[in-house]
Amino acid sequence: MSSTKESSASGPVRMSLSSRFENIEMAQHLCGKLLEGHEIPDETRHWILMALREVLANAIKHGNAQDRGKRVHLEMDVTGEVLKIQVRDEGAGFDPDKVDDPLAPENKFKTSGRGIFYMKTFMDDVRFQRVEGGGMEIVLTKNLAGAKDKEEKGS
Amino acid sequence: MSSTKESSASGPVRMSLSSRFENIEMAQHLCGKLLEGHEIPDETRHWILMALREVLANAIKHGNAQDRGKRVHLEMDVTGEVLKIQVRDEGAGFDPDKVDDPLAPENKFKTSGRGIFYMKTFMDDVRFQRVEGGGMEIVLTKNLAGAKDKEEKGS
Amino acid sequence: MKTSVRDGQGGVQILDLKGKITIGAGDVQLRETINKLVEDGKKNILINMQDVTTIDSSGIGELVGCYTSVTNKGGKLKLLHLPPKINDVLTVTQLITVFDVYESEPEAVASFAG
Amino acid sequence: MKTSVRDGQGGVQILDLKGKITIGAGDVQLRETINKLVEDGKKNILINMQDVTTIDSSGIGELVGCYTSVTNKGGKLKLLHLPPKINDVLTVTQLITVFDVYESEPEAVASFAG
Ligand SMILES: Nc1ncnc2c1ncn2[C@@H]1O[C@H](COP(=O)(O)OP(=O)(O)O)[C@@H](O)[C@H]1O
Ligand SMILES: Nc1ncnc2c1ncn2[C@@H]1O[C@H](COP(=O)(O)OP(=O)(O)O)[C@@H](O)[C@H]1O
Repeated sequence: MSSTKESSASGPVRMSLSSRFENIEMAQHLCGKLLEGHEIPDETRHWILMALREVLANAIKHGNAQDRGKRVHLEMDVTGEVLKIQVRDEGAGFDPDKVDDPLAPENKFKTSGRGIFYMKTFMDDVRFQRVEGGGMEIVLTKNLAGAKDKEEKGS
Repeated sequence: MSSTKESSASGPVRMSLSSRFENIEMAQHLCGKLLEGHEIPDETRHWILMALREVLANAIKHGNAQDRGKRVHLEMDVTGEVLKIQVRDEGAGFDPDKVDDPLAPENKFKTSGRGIFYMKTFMDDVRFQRVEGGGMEIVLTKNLAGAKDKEEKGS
Repeated sequence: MKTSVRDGQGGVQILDLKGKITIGAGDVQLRETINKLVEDGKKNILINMQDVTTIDSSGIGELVGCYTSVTNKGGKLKLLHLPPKINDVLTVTQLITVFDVYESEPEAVASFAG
Repeated sequence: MKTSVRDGQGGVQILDLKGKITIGAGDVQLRETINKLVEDGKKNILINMQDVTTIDSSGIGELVGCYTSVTNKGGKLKLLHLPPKINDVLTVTQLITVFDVYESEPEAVASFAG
């Protein structure tokens, strides 16, 4: 277990983007910058950025239906070594319990349906919530200290 | 004069930051990312990022008085080769006409008072406006095509 | 993403991919390239993944879709030089066993003859 | 920012600066370093700017403040190896003529004796 417990110097960073897939990279960039102060393995950083890509892609595609007038709202923060990524779209929302399991044999060869699964695999926790006035808010968390430990034990 | 007139693919990017000087770099980073698609000279990019640093430093220092609970709101966009940077703080606002001229002999050796001058030097236009409910909004613009032309002519 | 197709021995089509296979940037392009090969009657396709820098769930979905359309036409789609992280991404969704993956191009090309 | 002080010929103190002189990161540190030298009775100070990567209006303000406090004590503060962009920033605010700027360290150090 890690004994370091620094709190992020930056405070929560908020960003909002027009609903275009090209903007995902800008948000990933900012997240990378936010993580810079934290000594985490490259691998961990990579998977966090992939989870971020997936949640933003869903907000743009399914949430905002690629309507460029609608925006995706992102908040990122690290407190006590825990990274929290919060994404809100301006769509109709959805019921996460109704999402198919991509590992089920009948879904294995589908061309979609793996995004949420990847988020859950790469982050510690993924929570879904409908927000007032429509739209979905998804909160992903990851213990960066834990990630460090795991990697150290693994290798 | 440049004939290219592409509009940015990204749409306006909005960001808000806690009032800490360390966060200036994150915003600069994002601005650099936004400018990436535009073929502008490194010099121009450098001066734009310096102007951004100055306007954010003022919002954090003079506007929000380094109160970490107050936030700095930033919007950046490129439309038709014109970069627009909009910064809003949650402070008391100020009267830009009352700001001293740093080139005046009596101010030359002052240890402060050059930020706005630098912004005006490096950007095409800087506008100040008090916002409802207090705080100041500063809009900086820069014609990226013009910057390209100038540099070409200059060298 | 950049794609280019080379002719390998025995009519095997080698598709070199370069860059990102992500939503809105490469995912559809991959499918179109494969569809064109299939329409042209090519049955044996080897995708060289060596220079793929990033993939996301959309890219993975397209890979699976390509696999299905080639297989449905009686052809074979195999993968070459899978970067470790893409290997991981295929593994966690239990897709790694679906694909024949090779580390050597001659070996991969030869395998289609078998 | 990192600072380190070297002894030059004739008691000239050479201050090597490295990194950023920006608000909240290096501006105050610069002033404190100079103040300490002045308190220690050092009169001739040469600031080597070669490795300064970024400066902003706060950093410029501190440079001016350092100039004033050294001069007020009857000392001299000069600059060495000014990067082009910092030169520009000093020029537009008409401060470049305030500072003696050198491109050669021996020359700069020797100039204090004059
Ligand atoms: N932000 C969102 N708004 C509305 N529906 C969503 C959102 N995110 C996910 N969904 C729904 O959940 C399903 C599963 O998402 P995901 O696992 O990412 O796979 P995919 O995006 O490939 O369909 C989507 O097909 C969509 O119906
Ligand atoms: N966002 C702001 N809110 C309130 N006052 C401001 C703001 N920005 C600038 N000012 C005022 O304008 C003055 C001049 O600013 P500037 O030219 O940047 O120099 P400096 O920041 O070094 O004082 C400041 O001293 C401050 O009084």
